Amino acid sequence: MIKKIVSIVIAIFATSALLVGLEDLPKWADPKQPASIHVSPGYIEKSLEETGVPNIVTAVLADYRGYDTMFETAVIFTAGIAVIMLLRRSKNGKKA
Amino acid sequence: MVKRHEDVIIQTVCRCLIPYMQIYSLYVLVHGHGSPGGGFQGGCIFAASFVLLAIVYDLREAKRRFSEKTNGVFCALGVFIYTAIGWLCLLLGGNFLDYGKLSKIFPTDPVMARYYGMAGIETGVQITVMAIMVSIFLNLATKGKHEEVLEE
Amino acid sequence: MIEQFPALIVVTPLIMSFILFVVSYWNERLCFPILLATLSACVVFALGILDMVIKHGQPIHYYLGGWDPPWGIEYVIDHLNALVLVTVAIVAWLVALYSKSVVEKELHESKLPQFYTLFLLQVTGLFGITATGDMFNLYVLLEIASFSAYAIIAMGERGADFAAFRYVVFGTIGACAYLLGVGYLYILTGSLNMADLTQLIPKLFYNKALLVGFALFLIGVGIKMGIFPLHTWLPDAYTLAPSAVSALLAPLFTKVGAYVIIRIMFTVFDPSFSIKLYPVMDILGWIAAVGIAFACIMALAQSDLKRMLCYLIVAEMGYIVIGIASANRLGLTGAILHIVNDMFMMACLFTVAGAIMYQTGARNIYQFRYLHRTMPVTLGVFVVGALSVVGVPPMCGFFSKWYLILGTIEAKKWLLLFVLLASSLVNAILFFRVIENAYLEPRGEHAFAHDGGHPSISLDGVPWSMLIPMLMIAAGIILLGIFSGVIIKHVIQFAVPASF
Amino acid sequence: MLEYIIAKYNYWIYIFLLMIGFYAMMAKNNLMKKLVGMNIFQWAIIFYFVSIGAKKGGTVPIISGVHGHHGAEHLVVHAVDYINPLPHVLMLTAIVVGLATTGIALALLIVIYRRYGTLEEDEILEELKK
Repeated sequence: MIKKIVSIVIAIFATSALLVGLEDLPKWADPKQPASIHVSPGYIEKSLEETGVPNIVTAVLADYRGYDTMFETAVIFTAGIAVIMLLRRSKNGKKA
Repeated sequence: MVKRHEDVIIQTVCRCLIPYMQIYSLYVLVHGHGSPGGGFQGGCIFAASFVLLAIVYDLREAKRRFSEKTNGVFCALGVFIYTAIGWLCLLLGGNFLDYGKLSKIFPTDPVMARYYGMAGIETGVQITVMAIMVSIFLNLATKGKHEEVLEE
Repeated sequence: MIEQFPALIVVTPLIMSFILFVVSYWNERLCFPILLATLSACVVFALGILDMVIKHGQPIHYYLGGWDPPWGIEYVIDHLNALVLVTVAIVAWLVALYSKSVVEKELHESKLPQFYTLFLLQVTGLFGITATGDMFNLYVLLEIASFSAYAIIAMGERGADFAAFRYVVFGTIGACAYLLGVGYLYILTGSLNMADLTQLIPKLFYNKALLVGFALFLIGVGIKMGIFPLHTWLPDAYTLAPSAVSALLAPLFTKVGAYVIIRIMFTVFDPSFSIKLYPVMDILGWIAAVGIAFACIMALAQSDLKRMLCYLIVAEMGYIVIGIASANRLGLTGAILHIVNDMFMMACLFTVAGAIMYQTGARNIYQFRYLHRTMPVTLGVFVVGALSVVGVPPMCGFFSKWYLILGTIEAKKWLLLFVLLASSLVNAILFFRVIENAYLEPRGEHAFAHDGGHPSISLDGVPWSMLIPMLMIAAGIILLGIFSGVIIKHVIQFAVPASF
Repeated sequence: MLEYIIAKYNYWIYIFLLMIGFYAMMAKNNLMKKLVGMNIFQWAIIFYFVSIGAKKGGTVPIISGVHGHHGAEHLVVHAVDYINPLPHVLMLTAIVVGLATTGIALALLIVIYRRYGTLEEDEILEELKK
């Protein structure tokens, strides 16, 4: 019970802390918010002529930020190895 | 979950469905350049076909077609393809993952070399995602025992 | 070729981990040589990078994929990164050498290839975190390092799986808080590149959302590095993990987290943000002081050597935070030097704890009686590490503590000074307790009654493959102490932000 | 005030979801429920990121009618017409990371259940004390 009360108190505290920042965040879908005018126009306007891929998300995913995607695939690989390591038991039934 | 339940209707439907799922996953992969899609989505659909096979038939049938060793090799192969393309660019004199340099060995201009480089890495992603998804499913569903579950 | 080193140091262990995993299907005995060869190559790359940085005298920029920074991902290596990279590479190499015999004893034979694969992925993640100049790339690499840590910790003794699950929950909160911080920076500036953010953030200094983002970064990285109130996952996870794993993770992962904190506070955010604008440094100082006091008391209460060392990590992280919180050149020099020293010190102590468990199965310090007869070399290494943690001059721990103390004096933070000195005393008591148990014979008992009159074995009964890395780490501690002046003169003084 | 809520409703939703997940992770006794909370927590952040990408008057970031860069020379692309692709890219990565976390956590839960026969946290702690 005490754990629940403490969790609620922490959650309320965290909520209010996050709400403090709400004031200075841009409005939803504002075309003039910094996220939409600083780097992303470069992707939208240049990706077709620089990479030849009409799907901008693919172009950014696989080329501009392809290095992230490589590690993302490595994350999947890590998870797969981890699951095999944790669960797979060898054939003779011995606990491994 | 991965034990055999004989049901003619379900088995027949799945036998028809699975090849189309696999072809559809390849469609999602190659159309990732022009529409929503790509390696992850395609890989998941491909893995779903194996999961369906394991559920509808049984684990042994699925493993007969896609053995554990092949699966392990495929896990590493896909992400190896991705990294190897990066290394290839590096060896051709560019920075790591600079697909434009692939035009030195493929008969295209640098822009289209980027296009095909991306196709190559998406293929790698598809292979890894497919193999890992199958592997995670089989291990979670059988608690890591694989065939021994069928004998219980 | 040398200009490709920043990418090579991360990519080589990555690609070798796939090759290692596939090769293990055919020949399991090749795994360990591949691991060792890869890490040796990484040491070479790291030294090459450090050499290059010292020669150029300014950061090296490496554009991945050939795209210019705000659009593509960039690696920026300055003096700070290069130093951490070299230390991580060397310690990882030594621990890898050490791990072979321990892992073969503690893990099932069929798990070894997976363990070595995850070892390489872990090292990849640590190198990547250190080298990257992109906020989101750092998140992905942090997750690679965390995932491999979750899995290899869970392979430990009874209770390790539950500790690993708690680590998963805490680690996810940490990673998500970090990611949310990246989201706040992105929505306010539109950029993910650290160098670009350095330019953009001063315009937003009075933005409240920026402060929320900063707090989220501190919480996120704080969980990963185990700062005091967020450390609760750490003792269980590192105590119950296999010895080789705690010897790998305890020195490296937490310190790389400390590096990330320094990077975020002083490179991404302008130093004046956390010094002049908000009382961040005071808060951090208080947290560090309370954390060190708590960790020292908890460490005194433990009789399990590994668990005691885990609480010691929490205290050592407090030292680094004290260095940051003094907010002057001396303090930060001490903090950076302490990151390097602490990697060696913790590697030393955890490898010794692993070796004692390997040989005698003892983990409780009251079971260490007469250990100096059977394992004199191991205990010698332990004494070197212990003296270094306490802060005795020829060892490296003294010099970083010296700078930390000077930093607190210059900042006139007397409370922090007191905490530093008092905790050194407590450390002395802590280690004296262990050494007393191991070296001094209790009154009224005859030592030879137990080991049957056998003369002590010169090899400690521990294989050479474990003994040599331990001796090398001990030698490293002494050498780092002797050459700390050189390191500060050639590397660390350039790593401290110029505005200090 | 109403304006404040309506114009920024995406943040309210994400904070609400985040706190549901956070509470579940902190307070729930069952490890499976903790895992569910962890997923909600991650998805709240993904929701937040995707909402950054939105742009009034923008459409999906796929340039229609061309394939390959030939013929792209005369095509003028205006950034205001397409929504911001970068958050979507980042979230593709974060989704995969979330999936990997779930996979590892489920595997750990199976190991824990196999060893202690329960998923209730207090019972496991009780078992561990023995």
